[in-house]
This record gives sequence, C-alpha cells and structure tokens, in this order.
Amino acid sequence: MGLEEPGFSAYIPLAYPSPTRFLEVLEALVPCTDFFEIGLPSQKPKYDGPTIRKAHIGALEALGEAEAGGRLLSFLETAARILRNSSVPYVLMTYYSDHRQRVTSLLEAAGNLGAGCVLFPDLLFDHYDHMQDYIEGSREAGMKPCFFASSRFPHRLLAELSRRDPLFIYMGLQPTTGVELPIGVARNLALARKLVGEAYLLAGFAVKRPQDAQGLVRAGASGVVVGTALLERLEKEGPSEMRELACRLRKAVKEASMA
Amino acid sequence: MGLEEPGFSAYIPLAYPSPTRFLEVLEALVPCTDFFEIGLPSQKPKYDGPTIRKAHIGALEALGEAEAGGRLLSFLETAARILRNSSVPYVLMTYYSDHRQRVTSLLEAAGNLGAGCVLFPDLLFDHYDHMQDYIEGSREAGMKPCFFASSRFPHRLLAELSRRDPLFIYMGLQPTTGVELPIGVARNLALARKLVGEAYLLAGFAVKRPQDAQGLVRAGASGVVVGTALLERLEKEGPSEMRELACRLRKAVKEASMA
Amino acid sequence: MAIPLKWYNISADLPRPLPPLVDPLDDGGSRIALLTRILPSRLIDEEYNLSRYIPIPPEVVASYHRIGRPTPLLRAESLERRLGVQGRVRIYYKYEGALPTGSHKINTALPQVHYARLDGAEEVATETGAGQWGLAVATAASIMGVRAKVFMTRSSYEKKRARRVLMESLGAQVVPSPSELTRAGRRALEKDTRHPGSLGLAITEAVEHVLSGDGRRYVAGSVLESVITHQTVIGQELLDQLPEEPDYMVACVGGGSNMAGFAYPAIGLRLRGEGFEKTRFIAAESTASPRLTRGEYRYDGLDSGLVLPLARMYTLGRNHVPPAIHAAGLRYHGAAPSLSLLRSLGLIEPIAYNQEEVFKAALLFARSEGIVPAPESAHAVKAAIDIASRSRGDTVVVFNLSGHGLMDFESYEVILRNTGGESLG
Amino acid sequence: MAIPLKWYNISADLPRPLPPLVDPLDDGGSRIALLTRILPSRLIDEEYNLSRYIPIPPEVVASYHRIGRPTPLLRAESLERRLGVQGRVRIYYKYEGALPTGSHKINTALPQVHYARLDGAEEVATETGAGQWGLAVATAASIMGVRAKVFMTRSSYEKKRARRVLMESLGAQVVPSPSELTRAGRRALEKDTRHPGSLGLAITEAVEHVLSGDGRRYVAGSVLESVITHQTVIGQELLDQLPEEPDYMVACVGGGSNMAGFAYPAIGLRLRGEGFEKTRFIAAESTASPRLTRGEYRYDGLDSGLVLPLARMYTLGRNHVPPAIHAAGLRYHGAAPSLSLLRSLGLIEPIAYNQEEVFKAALLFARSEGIVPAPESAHAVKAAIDIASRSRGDTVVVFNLSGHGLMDFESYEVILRNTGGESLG
Ligand SMILES: Cc1ncc(COP(=O)(O)O)c(C=O)c1O
Ligand SMILES: Cc1ncc(COP(=O)(O)O)c(C=O)c1O
Repeated sequence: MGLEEPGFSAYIPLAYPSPTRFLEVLEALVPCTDFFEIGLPSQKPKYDGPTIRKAHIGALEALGEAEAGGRLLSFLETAARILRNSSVPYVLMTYYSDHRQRVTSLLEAAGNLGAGCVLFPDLLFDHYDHMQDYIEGSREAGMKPCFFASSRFPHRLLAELSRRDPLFIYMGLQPTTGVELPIGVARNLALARKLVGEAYLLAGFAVKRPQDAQGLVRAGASGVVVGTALLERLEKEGPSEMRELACRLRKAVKEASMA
Repeated sequence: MGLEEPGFSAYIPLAYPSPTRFLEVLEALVPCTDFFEIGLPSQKPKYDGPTIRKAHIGALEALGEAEAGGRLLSFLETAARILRNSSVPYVLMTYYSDHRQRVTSLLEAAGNLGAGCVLFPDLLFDHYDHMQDYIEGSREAGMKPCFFASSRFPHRLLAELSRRDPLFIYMGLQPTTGVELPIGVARNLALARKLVGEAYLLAGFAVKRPQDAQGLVRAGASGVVVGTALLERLEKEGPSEMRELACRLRKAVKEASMA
Repeated sequence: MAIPLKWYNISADLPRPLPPLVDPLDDGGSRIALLTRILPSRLIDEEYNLSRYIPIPPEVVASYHRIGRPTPLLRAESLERRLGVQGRVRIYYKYEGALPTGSHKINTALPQVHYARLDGAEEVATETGAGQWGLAVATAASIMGVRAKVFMTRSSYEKKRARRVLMESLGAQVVPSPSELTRAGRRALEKDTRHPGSLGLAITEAVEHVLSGDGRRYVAGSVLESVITHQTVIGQELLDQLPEEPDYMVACVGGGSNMAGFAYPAIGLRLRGEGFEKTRFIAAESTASPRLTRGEYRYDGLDSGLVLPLARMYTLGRNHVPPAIHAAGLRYHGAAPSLSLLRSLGLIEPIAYNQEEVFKAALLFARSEGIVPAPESAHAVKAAIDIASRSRGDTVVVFNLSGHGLMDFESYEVILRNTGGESLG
Repeated sequence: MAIPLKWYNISADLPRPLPPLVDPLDDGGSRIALLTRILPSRLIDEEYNLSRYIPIPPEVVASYHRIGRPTPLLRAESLERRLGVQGRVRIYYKYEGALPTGSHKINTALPQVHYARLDGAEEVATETGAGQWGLAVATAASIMGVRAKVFMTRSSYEKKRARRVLMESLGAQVVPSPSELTRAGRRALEKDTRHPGSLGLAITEAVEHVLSGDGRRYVAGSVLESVITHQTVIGQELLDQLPEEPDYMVACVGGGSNMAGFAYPAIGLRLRGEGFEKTRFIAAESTASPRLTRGEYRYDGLDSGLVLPLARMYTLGRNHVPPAIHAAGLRYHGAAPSLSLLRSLGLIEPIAYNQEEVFKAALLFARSEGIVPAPESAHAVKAAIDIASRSRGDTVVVFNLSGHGLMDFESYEVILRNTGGESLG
C-alpha cells in the first residue's frame, strides 16, 4: 500500500460516536479522504486532547467497556470491509501501552484486515526497546512500519526511521491532539522534512483550517491528518458539515503543490 | 655660582650642635664637601625626620629660642665668612612657612651673605601661588632660584622648573629626612632626570651609604646631599668620624661617573 | 570570548526521544491547553522546537551582555593545593555566581520576562523558595519594565529576609504563600492558619494568580525543557573556555537547569561522536531530595497541585516533603525530563550528599578560592572535591558553581556556630 | 576589552604638586618611619612613585582577570525613560558591583594582600565599618593564602551580620572593635564597656595589632594615594568603553577611592589637554560627613588615634563623629589628598545629599535598572538622577556604581518599612 501525496487523512476513533454512526461517518468522509487513520479507543489516550478523549470514552461506552477489546476488533472488520470496497486505504492508531502483552497478534489482525500500518504514538517514547520487534512484527503481518515523532525529537533517529522504509513518519505538531499552542509548526516540519529525506511525512495534531493544512504541505508535509476539527464539526453541526470541512481540507492540501 | 658635578653636599642645621661646635663641624667637613646645605633651625621642620628635628631643637635652644631669628642671621654671617674663605659654596634651606611675612628680606640677606639660593621645600606644596615672587626675589637678591620636588610630583611642573634656570632642583627621595622607606629612589630619579633635562638635579633625604650615593648619581643625580647620616656619626662618634664618612661619600659620588 | 547567539536543544541529539509532557487525564480539561494562558507564547514555542539550536533573540543577547556574560571559567589552584593534589589534578569551575543576582537563574529569567512582555503582559508571577529564582525574576522584571509578583513559601518569607527585601527593593510584590490571594492559598490557610508553605503550593498559587487576571504570565525557574535550554549559554561558553577535555563534569541538581545548561553542550558533542568520550557527567544532589539516586523514573506532576501537565522524570512523588535543608533550591521532587532520560541511560551519574559534608566542603572551598558558594552549588563543590581527592592519576575536574552564597549568610551562620568555625582541611 | 596593565598615578599630571604626608611632630618619633612596619613594602614604594603609570604586577593582573574585570559599562535606558529624558539625556554607569565581593574594594585588596605576602606576611589586618572593605580583604586573603584579621566596629559587628558571617566563612577572624586585643581597645573598653566603636579606633587597633607581632601587615581601604591609584583600573577601562565624552562624571566619596579610580584617568586627559575639556566631575557625599562641601582644607590625621601620618585634605576633623547613616562607607572625616587638591582647584565639584533623598533615588534606580545599589553608591545615583532631571539640552552623564546592595538589605528593609514601599517616580 502506498499513500497519496499530497494526501489528506481523517482521523476517527473506531466505533465513535457509536458503532452504527461510525459507519455513517466513514461513508460520509470517503469521498474527501485519501486515507483514514482509525483510532482504537483507549482508556488512557495519553497524547489526546479533550475532544478525542471524550470520543474515546464515548466509543468505549457504546461498545460496552468491559469487553471492548474483542468487540473492537470484530467491529474493525466491518469498517475495514467498507473501506476496502471504497478502496480508501487506512491505518490503525493505538497506544502501545494498551497492547503490551499482545502486540504481535494485534499486528497480525491489522495486517489481515488490510491496515497499512499500526501507528503506536507512544512506542518510541515509552517502549523504545520494542522498536525492532514492532518493525519485524509489522513486516511479518504484511505491513510497513510507521512511526510517530514529536517536535522535540532526536535528529539522528528521525533520519534512521526514514531508512526503515516506513509507510510514513507521523509528525505530532502539537503536544496533544486538538489543542493548538503557539508553536512554529511549519519550522519544525521543514526541518523534519530535511531529516527524513524522501519518506512520507504525515503531519497532524490540532490542524483545523484548510489554509493551515495547505501551509503544512508547503512546509514539507506529504500528508495532513485532521481529527478533532472533524469530530467537533460532526458533534456541533452533523455529518454533512463534517464532510464539507473534510472536502475543503483535502482540496487545500491538493492545491498546496500548485501554488 | 655654579655647582660641581657630580657634587657632594653636606646638610647641617645652622648653629648645631651649638654655635661654636657648628663652626668646628663646618671646618671639619670643608675638605670633603663640594657645597653645603645649611638649614635654618625651625620650630616646625615638617619634612624632617627625628634626627634632624632634634638637631633643630638643639640649635634653637643653643641660640636661645626667643630671639633665634635675629641671632640666626648674624650667626649665619660668621659661617658664611668661613665658607667664603675656604671657597666652598653653600645654599640655605628653610621652610617657607617660617618666613611667610619676610621672605624678601630673607632672600636679600641670603644674597648678601653669598648663598647660592634659598631652598624652601614647602614652597610648591603649601605656597604654590608664591612661586613667581620667590623666583623674582631670588634674582633680585643676586641668586638663582632652587626648587624642592617630591617623588609624587607633576611632570610638567618639573620640566617647567628646569626652564627657570634654577641653581638646582632638589629631589626629596624619601618622604622625610633620615627615614629610609622601601622606595625605588633610583627609578624616580631616573625619571626626574628625563623630565628636568640638563638642570642640576640634587638628590637627598635619607642617603646614608657611599654606595647608595654613588647609585644615585648613576641613576641621574647631579649631586647628592647627606644630612642625617652625618649628624648621627657626629653625635655617636665625633667630628673626625663624621668627616671620614663625608669623604667616603664624596669619593663615591666622584667615582660614579667613571664606572 | 563572545556570548553564544543560540541555545542548544539537546533533544535533537538524545539517543532516545524525550517522553513529552502529558495531561493527567483526570478530568475533561487539558493542562496542556491551559499553558497558552499561563506561559509566555514564545516559551511554549521553544518548548516544542525541533531545532538543535534555538536562536537567542537579539534583545536577550543584549541583556546577557548587560548582566556580564560570559561568566568566567576559573582554575581552583588554591583548592588543589589545599587538597594536596596539585600537579596531578586540575580543578576548574564555571562561575555563574558572577551574575548580578548571584546565580544562573537570571539566564532564563531574562528571556522569559522578555517573552511575557512580547505577549503584552504587564505582570509576571512565579514562586520562590530560598529566593534565588524570585530575585532573578524581580531583576529581569525591573529591567524589562513589567511588574513581578513572587509567591514565596511562608517559612522562607519569614526567615530569609535578605532576598525578600531585595525583591521588594526592585519593585516586586512578594507574597507569603499560602496567601489569601488565591483559592489554593485560602484552602491551605483554612486547614492551617500557620501553614509554612511549599514550593508546590506556591506554584499553584502563582499559576492560579496568572489564570485569574489579564495581562499576566507565569515564568518557570527550572525543569521545563525550554527553561533548561536557556541555561546552555553556560555550557557553550564553557566549551570555548575549557583548556582541556575534562574527566569529570559536575553540577548540582535541583530541577536540573544548571546541570543541563552546564553539561548539555558537552554531552551533545559526546552524543554526536565529536568529543568528550571519556568524560563522566556527575549530578550532585541532596540526600534530603535524592530524586536521581533514589527516585522512580515515571510520569509525575510537575507541581504538587497538578495545575501543570505531567512529565516523565525521576521523582520522589509530587507530594514529597523534604526536610528543611539550607539548600532550598535542591528540594524539588523531580528532575527535568531530558536529565532524567540521560540519567536512565547512564550518561549522567547521580550522587547524593548530606548537608554536613556539603558545608564542610563549602567552607574549604571558600577559604581556598575566596568565594562563598551558594548552599545548592556547594553540592557540586563537594562532589568535585571528593573526585579530586580520590583520583589516582592525572585527572581534570570541571564543575559548575551555579551561585554565590552572599545572601545565604544565615545558613553559614548556623553552620559556623555548630562547627565553632574551626579550621578545615 | 582588555584589563589595563598599569595603574594611573594622577600626581604626575596634577596642576600643582601634591602636599606630602607629614609627621605630626608631637613626639620624637616618626609615624612615617613606622610605615615600614605597618604597610606592605611595595605599597610604600607605590605611594612614592614618580611615574605616571605604575605597572600592575602580573599576579595582580591575573587576579583582576579572575574576579571578572573588566566590569561592564551599562546604559541606563530604563532609568532615562522613567525620568522622561530619553532621547535627550544619556546615562551610563560603570558597574563595580559586578565584582565578587560586590564593590570596587577588591581592586586594591588584591594587590595589597599580594604585597603583604611578598613581605613574607602570614596575616593581614584591617578595620571595617559596614564590612565592604573587610569582605574584600577576607576574599583576597583567602585567594592568596594568608590569614586575615578584621577589626569591625562593634555596632556593625552586632548589626551587620551578613558581611561578618561571610568574612568568617572565608576564614577571616572578625573582631569587634574596641577589643581586648589591643591597648587602644582596652583603654576604650575601660571607659565604656559598651563602646560602639569607631572607624578611627578600629584603624588604631588594626595597626597596633600589626605592630605588636611578626609577619603581619596592615592593608588600607582608601585615602592613601597608592590605594586610590589601584582603583584607576576602573577609569582606564571606562575610557575604552565610553562611546562618547560625557558632560558629567559622577561618583560618591568616602575616602575617595572609587571617585579617584573612576575619574582620574579622564581628569588626567583633561589636565594634559587631551580631552574631557567640557566634562564636569561631581563628587557626591553624605550630608552626614560633608567633608568636601563643608570641611576645611588643611593637614589632619588620617586616623583619629594619630597612629598614621597627617595628610593635607578636606577634613571635618579627625574626631568627627558622624550620625549613624546606612552608607557607613561614607562616614570618613577626610578625603584623599589628591582628591582634596582637585576639589580645592575646582576641578572636582562636591555635592552633599541626605539619606532620605538618596534612598529614594536608589529605589527608583533599582526599579528601573534591576540593580539594588549599595547605600554609598546610591549617592552617585542620586547626583546622576538630579543632573539628568535638571539638564535642559543634550546631556551625557556617566556615574560609577561602586557597589551593589545585596548585603545591605537591612538598610533597605528599614527604608521600605518607612516609605511603605510605595511606588516612586
Ligand atoms: C544557586 C543555585 N544552584 C542550583 C539550583 C538548583 O536548581 P537547578 O537544578 O534548576 O539548577 C538553584 C535553585 O534555586 C540555585 O539557586
Ligand atoms: C560600595 C562603596 N562605595 C563607596 C565607598 C566609599 O569609599 P571610597 O570613597 O574610598 O570609594 C565604599 C566604602 O566602604 C563602598 O563600600
């Protein structure tokens, strides 16, 4: 699986707002999304801001918390089928800490379900020693690895990750999703681009406006992910307004290279 | 009157140890002295150390303090006659403060008595505004002016004094007579020499040993005055021992230029 | 020697990525989101900067110049002689006490107050224990023309008169914490009208004060990566000054800013394979707050009240209540994230000393080198003396003298009284 | 900018010769002769040196380097703004408080203690009032490895704890004066067991202590020409640093050393016709000891006990007992001979200020420039502010900030309490 470049990706937590409505959301977004980032709802979404955290909680509640793990996967199967039919690629996003004991099986399952990769944003920060296992597990499951980096990140490691033939390197522009701090994200992205060479550089966290998304591509991003802004639009206005935003975002991203 | 160069001068307070013995001392020193510096005993010998201060007091007492001024001058006449006979020049040394009201008459008297000059060591320090009067008074009395400088002294003034055709410029090597502090007198003298050009540079205050006197000439002095060391020798050992020291001092001074 | 024009951001060279600050997830809000209303914007930007070098704004370079940077690197020859190691051991120290407020703290107070002013703030607020940081902030605020409000732990407020009066003379408002000014303060006073205060509580009050009005910014004395990065002017100057690569580089650790500022540029060279291969980096802490020697490496609150995000660091627990040592600046429960990471990797080696041995070393140093060290810095002095005394062969030790003790005379008075001031060494 | 390698001896350029020190002629001895047993030999040589420039021994140059010379020249832009004179008046200050003991005093403590050691001395002794000089001597002694004994006026000993404790921490022995150690002390105590001490008496005790044992030297804090000459490192650096020739150069005067050190190199240029033609040199003193404004120009004792020679100077009489002002360093009855001469010639213009107006200026300065001035230096601050405020056209004012007030917090505490710390200016 390769990713469109420049690409626009929508992040949605699986089974949010409810399993049924999630599928509606997915279908609504398909026309305006190059690839999806599907988050597995977590009890401890460490890097997520209030909106997505609430979404995770909502999703877990909707699935029935106790046995969420099992149901999540089976529900993912449904979602994956839809995406396969519409031939929109997707990647999974979930916290490594949530799966420490069963990472291999998660990777296998994801591979079987056609995911492009499984992104563990906390892998390199809290489980650095498992990086190699993760890379191998991904390949064994027929996927590429993908990596999450932050805006205080070792340069040499960024360069090294780019040499591991990743599906993408995800640049977390902000410290937490949906929260926009006054950070020079374009500067950071431009530097990251220098460090990762030709690798697919995906930028995300608190991107909200089409012109911002466009700016990120100009600064060096291969693709842009938007989550919180879409969820907020969905909650406040509804699925079609959400789709409308996604389309504008995608359009801005696509037009970035023409400017 | 010109002064021998290199020259050796003996300082003695007039009428010390007593009028009679003073004349003996004078005669004893004549063979080994190029010129005399005769001090007028003072109640307040500000720049003098213990030995010469005691000598002043002794002289004043011997003359009968009350009317010392008058007697001093008439006694000076006697001394001057002796010196004229032996054709050894002399200069007078006295504090300006002691004569503030009658400086002109003092200069006249000194001129009449054949003094080379009257040295007021405190003139430039405490009566700077009278410098011009002093110079003119000296000339009117048929003498040259002579000046006293210390080892913290304005360079420009030293140079200026040398242009007033002085009989000599006296360099007070130490802060007080007879007291030897650890001062780089040769350094000071060498610098003074540069500043006064060709002027006769007389060095004095606490010179005691022949080799020191010689060193001063080598450093730039035209002549050397010794007082305390002679008085001490006189008091402790007698006139001939004093003369013996004077002769050695003079010899050292004379030989300085040959080395 | 010139003043550096860039700060060094070690995150760019770390062997592993630095675990980010996170929200505690204990409510529906976000401490991280709140930062925009608490910290100066530009500080936030620096906290999240990917670059290896962060340009120092020209105004800050000028102010560094003004306060007398670069600070000197001195050779402790008299100390070497007193220790009987001369000719074999060479001891150097970088002297941050030469700065106007007597410690390295001014290095970050200046940019932070400048940044607050760029945000249009008219007042900066902060907490202080012994007063070093508060004095640095009061000074920077005076120079930059903004007001300063300093929440000073009540026990220090009452006992450490010198720095309090000086802060007030500089125009800062010094408030004993807990105070009636904030909810957190009033709550503490309700429980105990004679509450002695704690650094954690004072932080909470300062932040609450900032959040409860307009035109205010909180400025942080240590621990934040951006803040400790400001201190790298120390270590960059040092690289220019060092006549030889040391075997040991030593600094004391409170929040970690002086150690980081002193050592990171050298550690960076080591990490990039450009030098300092043999150098050991020693972090001296107090047995009263032995976070690096005895703490756990885990996520914990930056402050006891959890008004700020969590950081992954060596910690004694955010509710750690240390004994009342003289080196009040070392009584923090945690250590800066990057320092903690380096310690976990063995690149920084911690050692803890008790107060008695530290002051003995301080007096020996004062009596050899003519500088009374700050009680905090005295921990580095102690470590350097220990290393020098024990070393066998040729050894070079460099330590950071982060501050002088001219305003810590109250501590020295107690020490001298107890030892009878007898000769040491 | 480099550290000067020579001190400047203004005697070489004075318009009139400097009246020398003389003996009081009150007995058969000589105070001048005694100097050899009191002062370091090399200091005596410098006291009687004809050269315009006196080479600074390499060891002393090295120690100047070590303490952080050159000190900065700073522009007081915030103060200009606070005074509303920006754009028209430029105010600069040379900051001697940047030195390790917080004042210019260390500039002469270092050479003097070095000279004492050259004489083989194992101990130096001196007197101190507020403690600035004592602290400088204790520091120099510690660096140079000799013992220090400081006779501290008893009232200061009891009230000014900070500097006393610091001196002790540096290994100095601090003795309250009058003490039982000397004849002069015992005599004073017999008369009054609670004698508060005086600077004059403390000098007598220190000198007596030196004379009563071997291997001791007395070191002098000001007034002697050699001593004030050491301070000309300040003014020589200043000439290199000044961006423009000032209309006014201002310093405070106690014994005169900081004024001399600051201004003499410029006055020298003026005297030699090489510049500074328009500059006015202002000496700020305290109304408590207004020697230059109200004293007589005559010979008087350097100390009240007449253990030292007489100097021709502006004096209030050697038994002058000034009121107990905070600026203890300005309470001396006389002023250095060369400074007095220049004042008598109108080249230095004195002005006296009272404590209240001085501290008001000090607080205004602190709150603009971030530096709490020493109470002594605050007199120069006051004069500079006055000149700046009153000036009509374009004006450049440079003043010497001879010390910081970090250890004078007790004074500021009293002032803040009395003024309620209200906003100024
Ligand atoms: C002089 C001095 N050194 C060290 C410290 C410790 O802090 P940090 O570890 O951030 O340098 C402090 C803190 O107050 C201090 O004042
Ligand atoms: C900071 C400071 N400035 C000035 C003075 C006054 O002395 P002087 O006139 O010798 O500079 C003192 C004396 O103690 C002082 O401590």
